[in-house]
Amino acid sequence: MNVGLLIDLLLGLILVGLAVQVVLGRQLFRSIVFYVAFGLAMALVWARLGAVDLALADAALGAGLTGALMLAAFRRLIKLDPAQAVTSGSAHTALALLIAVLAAGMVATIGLTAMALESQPGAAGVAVFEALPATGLGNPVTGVLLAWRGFDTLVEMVVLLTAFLGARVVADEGWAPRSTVASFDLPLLRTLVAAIVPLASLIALYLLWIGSDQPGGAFQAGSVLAAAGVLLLLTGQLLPAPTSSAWLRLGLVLGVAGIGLLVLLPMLSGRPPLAWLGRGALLLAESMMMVSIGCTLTLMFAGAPGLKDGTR
Amino acid sequence: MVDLIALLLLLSGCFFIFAGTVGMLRLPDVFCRLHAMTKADNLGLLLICMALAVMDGRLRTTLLLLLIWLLALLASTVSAHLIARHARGQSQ
Amino acid sequence: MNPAVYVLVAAAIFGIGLHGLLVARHVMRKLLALNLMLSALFLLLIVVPASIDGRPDPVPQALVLTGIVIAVSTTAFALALMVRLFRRQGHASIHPDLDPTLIGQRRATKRKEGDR
Amino acid sequence: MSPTSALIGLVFVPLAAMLITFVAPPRWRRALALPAMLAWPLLLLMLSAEIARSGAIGLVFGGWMPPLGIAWRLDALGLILLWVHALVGLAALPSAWHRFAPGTPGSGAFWPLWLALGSGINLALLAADLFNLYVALELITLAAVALITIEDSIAALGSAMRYLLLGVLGSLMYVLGVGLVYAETGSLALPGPGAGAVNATALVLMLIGLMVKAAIFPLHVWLPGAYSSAPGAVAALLSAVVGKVALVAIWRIWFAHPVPGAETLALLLGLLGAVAMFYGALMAYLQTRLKLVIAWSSISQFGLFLLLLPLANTAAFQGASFGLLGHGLAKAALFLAAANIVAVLGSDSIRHLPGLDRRMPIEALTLALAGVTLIGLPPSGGFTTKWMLLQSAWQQQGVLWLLLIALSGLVSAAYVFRILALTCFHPVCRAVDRTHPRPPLSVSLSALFLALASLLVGLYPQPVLELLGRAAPGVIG
Repeated sequence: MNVGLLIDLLLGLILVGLAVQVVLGRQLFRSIVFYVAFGLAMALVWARLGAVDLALADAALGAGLTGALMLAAFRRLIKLDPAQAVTSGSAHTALALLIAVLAAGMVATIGLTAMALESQPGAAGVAVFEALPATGLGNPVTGVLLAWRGFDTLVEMVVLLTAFLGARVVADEGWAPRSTVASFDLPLLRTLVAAIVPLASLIALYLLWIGSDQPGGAFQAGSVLAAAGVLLLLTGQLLPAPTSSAWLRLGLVLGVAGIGLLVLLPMLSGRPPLAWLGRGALLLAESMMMVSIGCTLTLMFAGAPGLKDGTR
Repeated sequence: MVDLIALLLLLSGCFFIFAGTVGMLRLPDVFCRLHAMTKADNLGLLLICMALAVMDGRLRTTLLLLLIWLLALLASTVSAHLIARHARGQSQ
Repeated sequence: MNPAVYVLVAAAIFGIGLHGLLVARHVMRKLLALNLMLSALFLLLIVVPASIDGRPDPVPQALVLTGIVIAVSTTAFALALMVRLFRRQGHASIHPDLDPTLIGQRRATKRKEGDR
Repeated sequence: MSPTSALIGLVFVPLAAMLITFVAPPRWRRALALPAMLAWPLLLLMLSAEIARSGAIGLVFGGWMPPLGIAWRLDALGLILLWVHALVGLAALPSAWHRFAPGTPGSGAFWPLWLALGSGINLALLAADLFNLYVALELITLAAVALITIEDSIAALGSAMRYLLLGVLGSLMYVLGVGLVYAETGSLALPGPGAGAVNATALVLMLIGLMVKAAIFPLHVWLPGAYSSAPGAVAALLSAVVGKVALVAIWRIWFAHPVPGAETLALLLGLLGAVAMFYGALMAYLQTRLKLVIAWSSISQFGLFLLLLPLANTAAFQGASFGLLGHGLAKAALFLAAANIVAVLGSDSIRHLPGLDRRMPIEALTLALAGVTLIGLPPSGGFTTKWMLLQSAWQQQGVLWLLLIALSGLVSAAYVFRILALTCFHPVCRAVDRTHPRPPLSVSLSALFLALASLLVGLYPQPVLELLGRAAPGVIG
């Protein structure tokens, strides 16, 4: 038995085991924690599959920020009504189990059949590798995301903004959560923040910069920024504010605007929309997206329309 | 030779992490568990990072691995401290 | 790397997630289950297409990256909505008698009209 | 301005307005949203002229031909729904203007969300790419759910949550199908490579996902609650356009991916449509609230539109596409009128309807006119649809379909006349204990305008049908 297969099997077993824990765990809190662990294991799988961009994105977004958002929401439920928050009646029926097993079987069959059918690689993927040298980009995924399928990414940024707006609609105004961690007021925490936040910003910029040639890019960088924002919120250096400034709102729309310009600007010179503007323009649009993603996710975690300085 | 050193470092790293995990699962209360987790795991991580650095051999990789270890150290210190504080608050 | 293993793993996670979605009442559990199913989907999207000269196809990777961001956005909004729902109705599940259109639940409808 | 710029404008004008309204202080947002809403129909006029001349407009982003890049394509089918969108958007404007005045709850978020929804709908109708369609549908779902939650009732929040969860499940199935299509053909373009390239499983998965979004029986469970608890303007747009966008996507994907065994599948889907038609009508008849009657009627009408799949010829395509127009306008009129009725009577329970013809004559007239379209009586837009579908069934000797289409009018008549009998022909004028201020006249008249339009399109359908007839080969092959 070769080592590669063994690693694949081990990773697969870990993933399935964690998924079972997420679904079957008695306590909701445990399920959330296991979900975060699942996300991290997923990142390992992506790395194993050679999709390093996805490993970075899933570790930061899928596991880290989703987990933080879930824990924050859970905490809000607990604050509102500790008893009801964790009551989770479930209807374990044989039918549900049967449906789930059938669905799993179906997906397995579909997947294996599709894999057996498929022998020649995807036409679009081959075209990407052919077109890549002309752009001077080293990372084909960045090319697909920002050049060839850049319009999808534009809409994706709009989806993020829309989700933020939706979260504003349903948010409880005037209820700013206080961080318990912040109330400890430890010197240690301040050291942590002083070390991590500049480093995180540096890492974000680094990810953004290398994203054109190596795994990385606006989404990974933005989520690292958001993680720094979450840390600042947790330690009370940033506080949720009841109103937002126009500057902050500008920061939130910057990403959509950036990639929107990438689409529209070529039209000014009579070229088709989204025609190639060069690496510099791409990097500019990506840095605007990074700022937006960081701001939006931080605000979503804060559950507030704006932020204020908590150190004063 | 290099491979042998790396293997030794790797194995000892794995041993410490394993010991830490056993400690977390078997020890009676939060403080003992934290003790086992943080001490043993940080040492284990350091050994594994060293093994990787030896295997790769480049200075850049070594420095990056060192940075990773320091960050993990920082994170585990602060989170262990917070957990301990929280546990003390609960028990009082 | 053995893609067939990951197809089976994805199928198992899909089933587990679907089971969770079907049996859970708590909205957050439903969200967790949905996110598991999404992960399974993403895994399939990457594993099933053939690789190009040993390199993974970049197009599905970009699609999955888009999918991850959309999933995170949707989850974040759904969580905020769940907190609001919890605040308004006192529990975090979507009750069947919330559906005002089922026959045989006229009483619930009438009661709600009385509240207005 | 070139047609390409107009296409881009259709998506980018609302998008830019969304960003501007979002950054601007809340009290300016309503006024800033207005120019975008008004610019829309102008762009459409220009595009209509171009479509009438050349049949279809295409756009390839960056000049990268598919499968590498993304393409857009606007044909007569998309154009019809874009017009419904523009008209309903305009007609819903007075209602939204009044309801979401600066300072009212939810008004700050409403305008950017409304524009995001508009942008998403336009994009979904233009996209000729399976994944581009997916992101557009996600944008639509999220914006629609957020707009429903502006109505902060338990029913609205719960329905919105159910809509969101099912919507995510639906897109999951859809993307799984898209992934299979990519694995098999290496392309995401729509229409994709020719016959036999795609496995039936991929098609079925995509259809299931889209059927959730279009609320086609039996995947309709989210619809009645969501439509009936949304604010009036939002319900109008949801019922008139949002479901139909997914329906159009179903048609397009179905005819773009000919698979082995398609006849059996089409027959099954047609029968599903027939069941939906009767079940929806029955449920509509049984409801005790006006908005729920209208919502269930949508489920019934969507069953009729599904019959295009088995019928699959030019006449059926013309009829079904024309139906999008008539039905969309009528549904929006009904929801706007129902919102006014709720505003005045404090409830939309049908027990309060008697005497409505005297208390709110414009709304009563709107209900009656839109009802005529729903039943499909001549000369309404609904009649043209049924007539074309009947013709198509007749050409193909499909006795079963002939019978079903004829009966569908009858069952719609049952629930429409029940409402009308209560509204207009009930002897008692039920005294209503609570009297609320009337909404402004413009809100009532805009609903009436839509109802009239849904009726009038049936008077002179020839040019539209002709345009659709020319577009038919591009869609149904």
